[in-house]
Amino acid sequence: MSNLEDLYREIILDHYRSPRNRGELECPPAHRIEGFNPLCGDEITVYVAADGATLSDIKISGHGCSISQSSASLMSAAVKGKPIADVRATIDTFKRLMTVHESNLDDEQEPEPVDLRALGELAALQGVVKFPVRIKCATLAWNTLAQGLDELSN
Amino acid sequence: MSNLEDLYREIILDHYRSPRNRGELECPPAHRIEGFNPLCGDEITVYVAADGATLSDIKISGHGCSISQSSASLMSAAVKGKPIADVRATIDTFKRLMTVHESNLDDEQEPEPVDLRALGELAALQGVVKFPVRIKCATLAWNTLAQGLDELSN
Amino acid sequence: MSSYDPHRVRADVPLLRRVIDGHPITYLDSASSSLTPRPVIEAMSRYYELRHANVHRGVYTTAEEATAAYEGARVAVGEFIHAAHPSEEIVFTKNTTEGFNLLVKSWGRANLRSDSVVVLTEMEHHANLVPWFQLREEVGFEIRYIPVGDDFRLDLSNLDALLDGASIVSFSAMSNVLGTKNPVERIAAAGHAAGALVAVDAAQSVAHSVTDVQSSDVDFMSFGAHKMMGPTGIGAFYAKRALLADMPPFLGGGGMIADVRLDGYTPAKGVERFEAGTPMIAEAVGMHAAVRYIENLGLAAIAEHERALTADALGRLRERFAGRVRVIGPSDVHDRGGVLSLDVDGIHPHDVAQVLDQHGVCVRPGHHCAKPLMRRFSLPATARASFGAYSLREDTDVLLDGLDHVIELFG
Amino acid sequence: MSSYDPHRVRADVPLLRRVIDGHPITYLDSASSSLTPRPVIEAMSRYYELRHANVHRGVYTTAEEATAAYEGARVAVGEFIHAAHPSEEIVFTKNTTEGFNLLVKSWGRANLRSDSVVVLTEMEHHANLVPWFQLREEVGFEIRYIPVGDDFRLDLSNLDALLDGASIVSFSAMSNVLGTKNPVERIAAAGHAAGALVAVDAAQSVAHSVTDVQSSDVDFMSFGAHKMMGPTGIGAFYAKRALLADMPPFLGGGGMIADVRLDGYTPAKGVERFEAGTPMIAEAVGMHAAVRYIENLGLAAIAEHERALTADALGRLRERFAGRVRVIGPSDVHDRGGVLSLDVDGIHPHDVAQVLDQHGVCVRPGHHCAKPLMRRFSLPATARASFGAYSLREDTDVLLDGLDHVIELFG
Ligand SMILES: Cc1ncc(COP(=O)(O)O)c(C=O)c1O
Ligand SMILES: Cc1ncc(COP(=O)(O)O)c(C=O)c1O
Repeated sequence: MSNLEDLYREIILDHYRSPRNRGELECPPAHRIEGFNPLCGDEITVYVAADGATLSDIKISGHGCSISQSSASLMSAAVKGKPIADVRATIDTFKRLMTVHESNLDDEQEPEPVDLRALGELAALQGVVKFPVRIKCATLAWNTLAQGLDELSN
Repeated sequence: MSNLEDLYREIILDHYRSPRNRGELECPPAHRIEGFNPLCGDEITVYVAADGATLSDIKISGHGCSISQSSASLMSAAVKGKPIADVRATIDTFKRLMTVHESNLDDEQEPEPVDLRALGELAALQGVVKFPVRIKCATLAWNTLAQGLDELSN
Repeated sequence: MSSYDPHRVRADVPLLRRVIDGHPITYLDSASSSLTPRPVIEAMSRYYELRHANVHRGVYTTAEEATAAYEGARVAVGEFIHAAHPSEEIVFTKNTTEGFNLLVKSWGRANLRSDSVVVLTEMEHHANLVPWFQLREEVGFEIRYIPVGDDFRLDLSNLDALLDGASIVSFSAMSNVLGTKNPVERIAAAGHAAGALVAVDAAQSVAHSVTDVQSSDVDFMSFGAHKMMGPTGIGAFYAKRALLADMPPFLGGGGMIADVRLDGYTPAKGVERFEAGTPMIAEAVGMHAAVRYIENLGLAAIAEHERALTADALGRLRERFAGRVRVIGPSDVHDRGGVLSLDVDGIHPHDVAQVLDQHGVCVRPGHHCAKPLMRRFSLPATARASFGAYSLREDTDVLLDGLDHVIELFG
Repeated sequence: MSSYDPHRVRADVPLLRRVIDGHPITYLDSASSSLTPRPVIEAMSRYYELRHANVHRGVYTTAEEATAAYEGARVAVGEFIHAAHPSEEIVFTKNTTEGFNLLVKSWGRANLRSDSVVVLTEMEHHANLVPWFQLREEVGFEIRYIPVGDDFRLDLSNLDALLDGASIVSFSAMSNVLGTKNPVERIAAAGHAAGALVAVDAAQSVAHSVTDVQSSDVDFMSFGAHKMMGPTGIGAFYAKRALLADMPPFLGGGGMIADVRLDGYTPAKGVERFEAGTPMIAEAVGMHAAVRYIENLGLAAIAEHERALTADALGRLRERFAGRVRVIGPSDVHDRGGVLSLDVDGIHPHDVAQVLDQHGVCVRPGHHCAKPLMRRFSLPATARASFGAYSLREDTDVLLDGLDHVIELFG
């Protein structure tokens, strides 16, 4: 059994209590994507605006637990103003961080070790992998953003 | 566990080896009713002819195990030429004989004791109740005949 | 005074000896699935050890025994809900949900037209919603909902108008979110008066109070074993004999046929028409053992015990967390079961449950498969604590201390 | 030489210690249902004793453990048949039969039209016939049958013509009546060449030889745990990931949804779309244990053991009962499993089985849910003896002595 402290790090509680980039963007020009976690009822709406190859703005609304909310807030801070290619790379890295545990269930190849330094504040979420049911909370915003990027590029 | 001798009495083996009233009747005037036992694949066809209130003739064809065949043969001998009301009574008595065991499974009221003497040779089939799966073999012909009498009276 | 002793039940439930993170387990999730007493576990083990065989088609000794055990379970389950013809009115399903699929896709598909009306309630579990939606996509009938009032009870003031022209009214005897017990007899009578058939979701009620399909005049009922101290993988669907006789087959395969030819098939006549393939034999044995176990405890005694626990918990939650913890459900124990959906002061139920886990407390966060009801009360989710026959006042103590910690951490 | 020792398996199977009417049990009905070894029984008991909880929606420890156990079982079952994506291609069903209903009523209803063609065989179990008949009543497509030759094998001489225009070919890997093993790879390749999808009924084969859905390129497969030393009440349906993704829901209810509103619902995306309601959790744990048990024995070793038993029994039946006992199935062990359907000299199989029961011998009389095949050979029924991993040459000794008694009594 892991400790609550692994899950509820101070940074996480901080982003939960004071979420960054909360709100909406006008669509169009921005793009609006909804994400659901059917298991716990979490709902998130991600608004993204692109300026050429840059993710120029992002806003988040919706509701959910401290993990899904803080992960969305941390994500918004990490990707805003970044080149879309880098955002995709960050999404990949983050999702690899979150699949370490799930891979025990499956026979897919071991993921490469994740470079935690590259993740900055996001690394605070690594404790989530010790709580398998919460992984879906942490990845909700990320999957929603990934879907948004796919739609943007279509 | 009951003995095979309870099931395969000499009379039963005799009716199995030399079935009475085997064959078909022309329809119409006779009536033809088919019975199935889906569990074991037994199939029986009963031909009945009525003359007023009398079951004037009966023939049996089909195939099945020694119990279903001998029961059909014993039945045909017991009912041929009898008033239809008496035939119905015999059917009832026989089916009561066969439900003694099944009633243990259900909460329906205890059946009245069956008068074995009234059944004559048919009483040889009473050992069947000790072999619950075989009850359906023994009653196949009787259920088919009962259905035939219902159709006759419609 | 009842001599009911939950400690005797606890002694029978091995899982209650688990220690979670240094804390003895405090199991408050019986509405989701109940814990299994040793006699149920052992009945299934003994079945596999002594008499396992496929049913219905064997003449050898263990096949006869397995068949008798399976059919005996059917009768016991039928008697448990006071069916008039226990051996002919119970179909074994894999869970409550399959029972509703059977109802909708057999009875519903045969009887509903585009101008038909089906009446449900706003507090239904998805099991009694989605199958109707699936058939509506095909057939196109109207669904009306009996509304839920702000007192967390069905608002029956318009019942007759809602039932006007309805073919069926299908509703839960007890809500798995609110704990509300609905007036089955009253709704059944109104339904029949309007010419509708009456289906009841008894998943939450069947292990907590007496069920009598005859006295309450219910036409169809579905419930599952795993919420009644029985095994997973089995439930029961009840239909009045005359209604069952007219229902077309549901799933197809072996065991449900009278004949099969290359050009078609003839379905079997009785309950077996609805049991395609090898049934849940060991599970039926386990469900039978669970029925016996509950009957030995006594449903009235269980109901009384849980009512006392619920009254105590409602009172203490109010005293200790006034304003900070809201119970989403009736505030008194009148027509109410031991299900307490908690809304903790803006703290997400997921987080509530996570912190409680560290205290060994098992509660369930989420929408509890009743999303329309959650929307009705503008809640994404609740943290639900629920009692069973083995629950104690002390379980509430641990829950309340855990809630203090939750509020301290996130408040 | 294999070091396979059936006596070690027997030591694990409690039921083999039963004494019937003074005789130790001679279990020859594994094709109907296999006996359950202690590790499987104990895995389920331990699950109920230590970690039972509802899956998927809980954050507390035992709910996480139960979920991990359930999803772990899915992966193990997927790996067992060499699925490319074990966690995404296995749907748990209640039995083999439900798997075919899922295939027909989800994939079939979405893809078949009145001018479609479905190819089956004359040796199919009702599980792979009746669901197609049910959908045909609604949709009206053509069903063609690959015929069975007098050598009790599929007659593939016209295969390409039969497959012409077909949407799917669905057939059993091994007949539960004849013991015939069909050439899965060959039929799959011909099916795909004709543009048809390929579904395999692996109920009889999966516990007796290696199954590899990738190397044999099968699109859909169904099988059940109770014929592979696992529990009743659970089976597995396999579909290639890309095909599963496009299949509409089957049963509706909790757990299979992404969202539910009063006016409709959105189904979930993955395997859970096909698992409505609380799943068979303990049963999945048991099926996992059975997979491990069989893998430890080694499928190649089991196959070799059963082949030797079958060759011996075929030879001795021929020698001792020449003309009086006919085996309805291939006369040699090439592409053939350990299922021996006996036709005893005009004596009804029901009577054969009844007399054998007095010797403690368990064989199954009947049409074995393959009525069209029985008609093909003008037989109402057979008495079927079948081998499992725990069977011995001595079992055949007792069977043969019993047959002597049968012939003596009725001959
Ligand atoms: C070839 C075959 N298919 C399907 C089935 C059906 O399996 P179940 O009864 O477990 O659904 C069986 C066994 O009865 C079988 O032998
Ligand atoms: C009221 C109600 N109906 C139906 C169900 C569905 O039961 P199951 O998941 O066993 O099918 C549940 C429990 O989840 C319930 O609480």
